[in-house]
Amino acid sequence: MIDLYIIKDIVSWALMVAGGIAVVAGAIGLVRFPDFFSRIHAAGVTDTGGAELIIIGMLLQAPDWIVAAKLIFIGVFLFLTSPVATHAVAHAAWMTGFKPMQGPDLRYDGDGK
Amino acid sequence: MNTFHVELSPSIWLDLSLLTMLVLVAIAMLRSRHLFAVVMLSGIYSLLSAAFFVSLDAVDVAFTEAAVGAGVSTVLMLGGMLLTARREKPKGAGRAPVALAVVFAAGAALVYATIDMPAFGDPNAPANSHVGQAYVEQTPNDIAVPNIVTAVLASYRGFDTLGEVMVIFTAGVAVMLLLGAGSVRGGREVSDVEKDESGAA
Amino acid sequence: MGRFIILVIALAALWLLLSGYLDKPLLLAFGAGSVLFAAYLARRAKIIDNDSVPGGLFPGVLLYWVWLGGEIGKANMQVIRQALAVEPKLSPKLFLVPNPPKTSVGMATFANSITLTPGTVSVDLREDAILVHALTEDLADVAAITDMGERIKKIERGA
Amino acid sequence: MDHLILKVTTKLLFAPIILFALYVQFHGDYGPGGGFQAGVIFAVAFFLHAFCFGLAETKKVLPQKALTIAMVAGLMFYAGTGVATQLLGGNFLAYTEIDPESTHHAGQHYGILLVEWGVGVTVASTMLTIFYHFTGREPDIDQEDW
Amino acid sequence: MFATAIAAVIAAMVLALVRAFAGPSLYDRVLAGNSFGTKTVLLIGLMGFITGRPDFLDIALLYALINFTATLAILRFFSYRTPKGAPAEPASEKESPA
Repeated sequence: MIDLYIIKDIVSWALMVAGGIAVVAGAIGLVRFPDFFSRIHAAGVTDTGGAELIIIGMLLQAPDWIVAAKLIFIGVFLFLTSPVATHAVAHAAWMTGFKPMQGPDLRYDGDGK
Repeated sequence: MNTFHVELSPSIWLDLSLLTMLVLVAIAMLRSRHLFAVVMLSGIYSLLSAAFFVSLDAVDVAFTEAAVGAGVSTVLMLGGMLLTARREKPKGAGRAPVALAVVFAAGAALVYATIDMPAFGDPNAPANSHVGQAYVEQTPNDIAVPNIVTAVLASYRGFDTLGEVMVIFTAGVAVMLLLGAGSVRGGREVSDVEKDESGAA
Repeated sequence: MGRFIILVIALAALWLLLSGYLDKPLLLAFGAGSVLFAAYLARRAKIIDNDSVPGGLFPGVLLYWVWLGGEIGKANMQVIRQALAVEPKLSPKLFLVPNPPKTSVGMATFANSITLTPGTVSVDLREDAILVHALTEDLADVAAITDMGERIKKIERGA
Repeated sequence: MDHLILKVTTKLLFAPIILFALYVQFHGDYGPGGGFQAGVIFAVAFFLHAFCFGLAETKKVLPQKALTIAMVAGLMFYAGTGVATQLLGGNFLAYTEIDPESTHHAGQHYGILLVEWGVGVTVASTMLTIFYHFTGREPDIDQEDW
Repeated sequence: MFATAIAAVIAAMVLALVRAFAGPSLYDRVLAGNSFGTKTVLLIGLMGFITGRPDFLDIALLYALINFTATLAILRFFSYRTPKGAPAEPASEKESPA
């Protein structure tokens, strides 16, 4: 029985570390990437990969089913809303005339329409 | 009175990093002239301070700060901003040496005053040893509600809360009176935007 | 009316999972009242339709989510590699992807799936196509994204 | 295609958010939360509705007249609880009078629940009233514009 | 294990703040703010586990909701009356490619 707990802990550790790496990498991308539209992708890494991995890691450590249920709600809620918020930002920027950089040389030229 | 020392535990580092971020956000808010950015940063500020309240174990306060500070006040400030200009009037960065000196003196006095304050979490501090302790000890006997904050809010200090509700009600009534539900227009849609388009945009 | 009942059952399950107090009659009574009140407001807002109660999508959508999780993992690796690279090789691209799903909830799922997969973001939703922004040429894989749409269409048909 | 994604998501989340608000309202004695927070969350559900469908639609669901009545009713509910305890022979807001025979302070519990309900109703309706008045003065924002 | 994750989340929060301060356009700030909110949700969940009071998850759930609403509110009100075809902030397009 004790083995099961050790396995659970190891899996939790792995998920947390992977999630932590994803969160930090997304944030680094958010700072480093050259234009608004490419930063969206970096933020997406944090919102999906990072958040969900950490939440699953917490889920394995949940002391009872009620905590697990709430964690699942948070996970599903983020899963539903974060793409909507991201899309809303991108759409609003697009509608107000932001043009993304295009091509490997990162120039603002194509209109994409 | 036995002495009480605070160790530099990991949670202290957490608090310190949250507080540092709070100060940074506050400075950024001061320096920005774009009102939308200020509102957004104040939302971030609320989220951060609520996270700080969670780390201080003040769950109910954090709950309120998250709901009211980050949610409703952001929305209401934005709604209010539609009725006015979007940018703060640019003011030259003035130099006021007297004011600066006063601010520094007051700040130094406050910092000096903190030296006498009881340590963080000290059980002998006045806040923890009189009223607070009485509430914690008596709630199970008097009210038998698991959440002591609710017991204090709604029962021990029911009058205060009635006053608070009255304040909120008054705010609502004031907005209704100022913005027209009770006016001669009878709350009909007001469209005075076209006229001051140039002034507002 | 059928949708209303499904919504009430789903909300009741949500209440029980949130509350966790199954042995206090007072709270259960409040729960019953709350569920009915929330469902009544939803009906008053006239939003009980296939979008808010997409019963038809179940259970296919659960399998789809598992598959999507794998895709998200793969795409995450690529974006993280770009973010941590010493010299990121970005080649952003805007392109149109056909939009196979027919119902509005299917289209929304499709657009959200594109956004959820890091490296691609749905920028503009049009009648029959979605404008997508991709981080690199590799990620701008129209065939793979269309395949994702076809999967959602298949789930819709099962409805 | 005016914000289809937002509309679908809001439709999906609307009823659960209201339920969450009521959960916070009624579990104030057991965990964090209470009337103030619940009222605000309730209002947030309608803010979302207004963002996605326009303020005119939201006003159809929850008209200003109903909110005005609710504002007063909530406050009266709170004060009325106090008056009721007076009529039962106690002091203003002395909840023990609601159920004096109870050995486990049921009167206090009921009193707190009643008062919190008054708080929740007042806060929710006031927040929505302020929101309606702030945003209702502008012509509605076109769905294509954001 | 929770402490490790908290450290990572705090580091990411600082980076998101950098982007929120730097801008250059309001959309960058909104994006950073939204991302910051997601990290706060994670932070509060993790803190609940560390202090052994998982009822904090209610707060985390509320945060996720508030963060979503606030983001939509800023977008909805900001785009309003911004002339189409013109960048929201003149300086934003002059940013030099990295």
